[in-house]
Amino acid sequence: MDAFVTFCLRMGDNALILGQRTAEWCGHAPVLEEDIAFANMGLDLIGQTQLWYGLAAEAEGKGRTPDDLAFLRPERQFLNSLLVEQPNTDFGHALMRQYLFDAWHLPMQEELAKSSHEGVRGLAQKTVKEVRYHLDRSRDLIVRLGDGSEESHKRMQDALDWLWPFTADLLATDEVDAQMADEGIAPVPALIAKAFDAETQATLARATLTIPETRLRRTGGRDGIHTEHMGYILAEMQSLQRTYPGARW
Amino acid sequence: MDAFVTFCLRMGDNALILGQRTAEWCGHAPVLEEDIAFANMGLDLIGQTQLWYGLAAEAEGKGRTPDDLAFLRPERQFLNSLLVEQPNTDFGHALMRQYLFDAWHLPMQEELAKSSHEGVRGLAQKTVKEVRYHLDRSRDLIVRLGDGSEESHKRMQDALDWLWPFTADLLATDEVDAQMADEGIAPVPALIAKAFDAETQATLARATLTIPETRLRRTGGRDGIHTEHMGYILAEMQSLQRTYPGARW
Amino acid sequence: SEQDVAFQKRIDDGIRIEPKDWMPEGYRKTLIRQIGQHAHSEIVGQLPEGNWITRAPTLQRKAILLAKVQDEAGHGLYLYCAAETLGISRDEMTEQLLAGKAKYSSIFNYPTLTWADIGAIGWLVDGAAIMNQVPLQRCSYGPYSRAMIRICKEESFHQRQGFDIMRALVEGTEDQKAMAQDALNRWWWPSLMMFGPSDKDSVHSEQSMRWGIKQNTNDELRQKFVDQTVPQAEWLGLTVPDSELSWNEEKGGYDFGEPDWNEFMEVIKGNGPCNRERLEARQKAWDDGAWFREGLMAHAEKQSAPIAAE
Amino acid sequence: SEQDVAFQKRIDDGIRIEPKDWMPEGYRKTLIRQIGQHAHSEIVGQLPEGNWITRAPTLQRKAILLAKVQDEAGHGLYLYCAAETLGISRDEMTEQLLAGKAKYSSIFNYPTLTWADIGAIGWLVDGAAIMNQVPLQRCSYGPYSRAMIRICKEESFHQRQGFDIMRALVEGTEDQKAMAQDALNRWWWPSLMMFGPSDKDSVHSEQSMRWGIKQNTNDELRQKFVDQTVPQAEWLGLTVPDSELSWNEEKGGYDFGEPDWNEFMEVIKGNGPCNRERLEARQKAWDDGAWFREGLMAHAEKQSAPIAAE
Repeated sequence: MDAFVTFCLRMGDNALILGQRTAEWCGHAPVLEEDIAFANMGLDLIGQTQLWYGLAAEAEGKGRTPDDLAFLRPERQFLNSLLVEQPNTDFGHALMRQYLFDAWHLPMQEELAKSSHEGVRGLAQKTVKEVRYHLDRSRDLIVRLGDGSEESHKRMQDALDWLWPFTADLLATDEVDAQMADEGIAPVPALIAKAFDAETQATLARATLTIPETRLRRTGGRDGIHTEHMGYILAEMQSLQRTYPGARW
Repeated sequence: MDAFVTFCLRMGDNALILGQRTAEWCGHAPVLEEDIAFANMGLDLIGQTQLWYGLAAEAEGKGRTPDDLAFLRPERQFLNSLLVEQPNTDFGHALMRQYLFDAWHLPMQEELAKSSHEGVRGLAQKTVKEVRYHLDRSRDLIVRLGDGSEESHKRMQDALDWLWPFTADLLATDEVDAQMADEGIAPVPALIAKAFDAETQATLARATLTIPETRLRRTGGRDGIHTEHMGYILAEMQSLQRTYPGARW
Repeated sequence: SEQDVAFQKRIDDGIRIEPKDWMPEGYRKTLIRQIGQHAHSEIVGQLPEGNWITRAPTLQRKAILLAKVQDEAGHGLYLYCAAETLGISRDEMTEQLLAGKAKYSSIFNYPTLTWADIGAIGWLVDGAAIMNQVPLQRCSYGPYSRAMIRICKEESFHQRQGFDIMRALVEGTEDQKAMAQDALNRWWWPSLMMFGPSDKDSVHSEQSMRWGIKQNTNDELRQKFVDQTVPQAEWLGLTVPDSELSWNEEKGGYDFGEPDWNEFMEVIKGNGPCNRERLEARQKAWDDGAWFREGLMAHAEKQSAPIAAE
Repeated sequence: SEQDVAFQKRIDDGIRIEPKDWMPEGYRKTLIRQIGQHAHSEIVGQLPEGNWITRAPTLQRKAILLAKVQDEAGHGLYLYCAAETLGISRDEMTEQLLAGKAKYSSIFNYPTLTWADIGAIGWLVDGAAIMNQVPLQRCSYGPYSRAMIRICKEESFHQRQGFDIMRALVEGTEDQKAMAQDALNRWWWPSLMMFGPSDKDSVHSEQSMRWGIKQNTNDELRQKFVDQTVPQAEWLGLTVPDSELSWNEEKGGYDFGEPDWNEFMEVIKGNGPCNRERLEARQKAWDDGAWFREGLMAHAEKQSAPIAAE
């Protein structure tokens, strides 16, 4: 597949699958303000999905629509990072997943706002503000809950221990990233990794949380090799489109 | 729809959906013996599904196969009782669901083994033994856990409280049942209700469990009006057939 | 009493009552009950619709539904704030809800079984809600009135979006059209019940109207809803599931059948199809979220602790 | 010692060792470790396949898969019983597994991502397992040997069923064929690793062979597996993902590439794709099931309590 299309799909798939996970909280969050915040983040993420898929579909030039990309691809063609598909084990996992994603997403969007590609640049300039807001919000909660009660600290640490190995998949790189960087479309991956490390080290320290020392690096999502959760996400998400092929909604 | 087809679908859908719920325990049960037992019950139930759908498909005469009936009908056409679609909240719910189903299923199968319809009679004669075994097993566990530790008692009572209102859907009757009884294909519903009451009253008393006093009667499944769990069961179960229409497996 | 007379005069003169004003205890209680019910309805109302967000059939529909559910949670927030001005906390109201002491709109005790239900809820349920809420913008209690003004603006969006889902379905395949009709069949009567029992059986109506908390009777609003909705159903090519429905030239409105009030009473009493599931979901959210709320409080306490105490 | 010599002679004479016979501590320990690992593998092995039971594409495939997973649990049971004859309880072994002290076949630390993975597991993983297990039917320890005889009979069914899933896929649509190839690509190398490290790096092999616990070296069995499987892949029209694969006329077998032993070591150490998930699932089953096990014990105690104590 064309490197640019792959790049756009990876970005869009991240937004969509995280959006799905986020939306699962509607009506089930610990306080009303979080119901609202999660719905709002989900909404932003679905909006970003539409934009990235729009760019992918246009570049691909096969007449597929953003909805086709969302609802008619099988699992092995989804290229999101493994992090975003991890389940809502508890609200702590959901917050930590969001925070780790945001810590990667913001520097990425900030750099993409200077992209050589007009569509990408426009997209990033349009969405960077909401991504910044997401990071501000999730950073704040990570600090308050990490440095909160004994139980909230424990839960946040458990979430970090579980999710940290998946950040490897956010930061993984391959020839697609190299080509995107060469063409000035996307930033040099090392730059984002550095920003991610700086953000997480500072914030997690403030949160009195410890980054786990582990050799475990969970990667593969960007090549379509997912965790066993992914099949269930897609079966649910795609069920209507699959059940009524060709219908318009 | 033809009454006989409706009757066969209701029976087959009960078996299939309970089989799905049962199979979810594979590898997750409290002891290895229960892993084996649940796989075994699931296997029996899927076998029964195939037989009932075979009768339904033949009577319908539209060239649909048992697999078509399982994998290509939408939710509103599934006619199982609401009881069998209830989730695996804990193993106590799973056991209680199975017991309440068995307590209805065995007298039903015993009577169907005398059906005027050759296919139904043959099916019931073939499967009544496994259904009897299921009831023996689940009755035994209900008694042992109901009259077990304080916690096991509480969990079994909670499960009974939650699931009892759904037994109304097992025992509900309509003109289809009347017609089946008139034709001697299926027993008079009151007969089964009596056997169900006798079985559950005796067993639950031995188990030191109390049948809840409630006006709540949860019905509708037999007319395709399900609980909100059903859509997720089907999205998962049907995902492959829906994703690859027409493929052979 | 003299106070009561002066209070009633303010109301009759159309002067808004504000939190710091004196008010009769019955007025306060009635408002707390009504605003609380309304707030709880927004909160519980997230559940049947939230059930379809992950399965919405297009990205656009998913985004619209997310936005709608977000709005509902937001309305809940405005309303809890309005109720708090009457001297009850959000936590107290939540406890009343979870204990089954406070009610919420019984419509949310019906399950959402197909995508068309999301359309039907927007079209019919939000339609009925607006019918109920528009007059409440003129409610005598200031904070409630102002909350309703904000809410009504958004609800009419929701109704249009629901209608648009139905439109897409009836313009679609046979399966989709059947799905739309099935949803109308299941949601029509519960929607009519949203206006409450018939005037002759309505307990709180009269006093509420005198206090300017209520502006129209249940039956008036129900009639208005039917008159508005039936032509929309016709436009969609759907059949309203009421054999007694007919145009009454004389009264300039529709005659229609009586909802099943037994069903209504059972649902109110907790015996509807989803009462247990809705309360269980809210209870679980509350229980599972305890560590989150406590963690934030613990952090706040640390922050405000004097340095010397460290 | 004299006992050791006599013991070794029995083994060399092909006489089975039975539970009550004297045996060297090392023999006992080695067997406990090996049978325990094998039992745990059957138990953990339920998880990747169980993942597809609810999604099996036909009723027949669902039934076959259920039966297979049931067989695996049953094998676990035979094997735990065989290990118990050596003086360790099932609960102890379970605790060792959950504490990460006992191992299980590292193949089950890979995820099942598509239906074709169920075919590939049956074909390749059960195929490799049989290759390992057939010689164990002649193991010197009687209970283990007898368990293996029962197990091998069922495993060969499983392998044929797995192959049949692959056959249906390659005879199907282009998507299905691609699914089959993708599964082969992902499962080939982990399957080769199932025979353990190369003989030169294998720690326990020599003594185990002398004790009649092991009959063939890892490399012998791996070669046999490749020689059997490559023609099957060809028959299916699938490409084995090994560029070094070629027929060696002289040795009458295939030459093939080296598996990534670093990956193998990482998976063994707990850093495979699903190690955490598998152990977590077993831990959860164990923890969530505590009340069940305790409830049954409480009931049994009541039943056996003397009347006088009531």
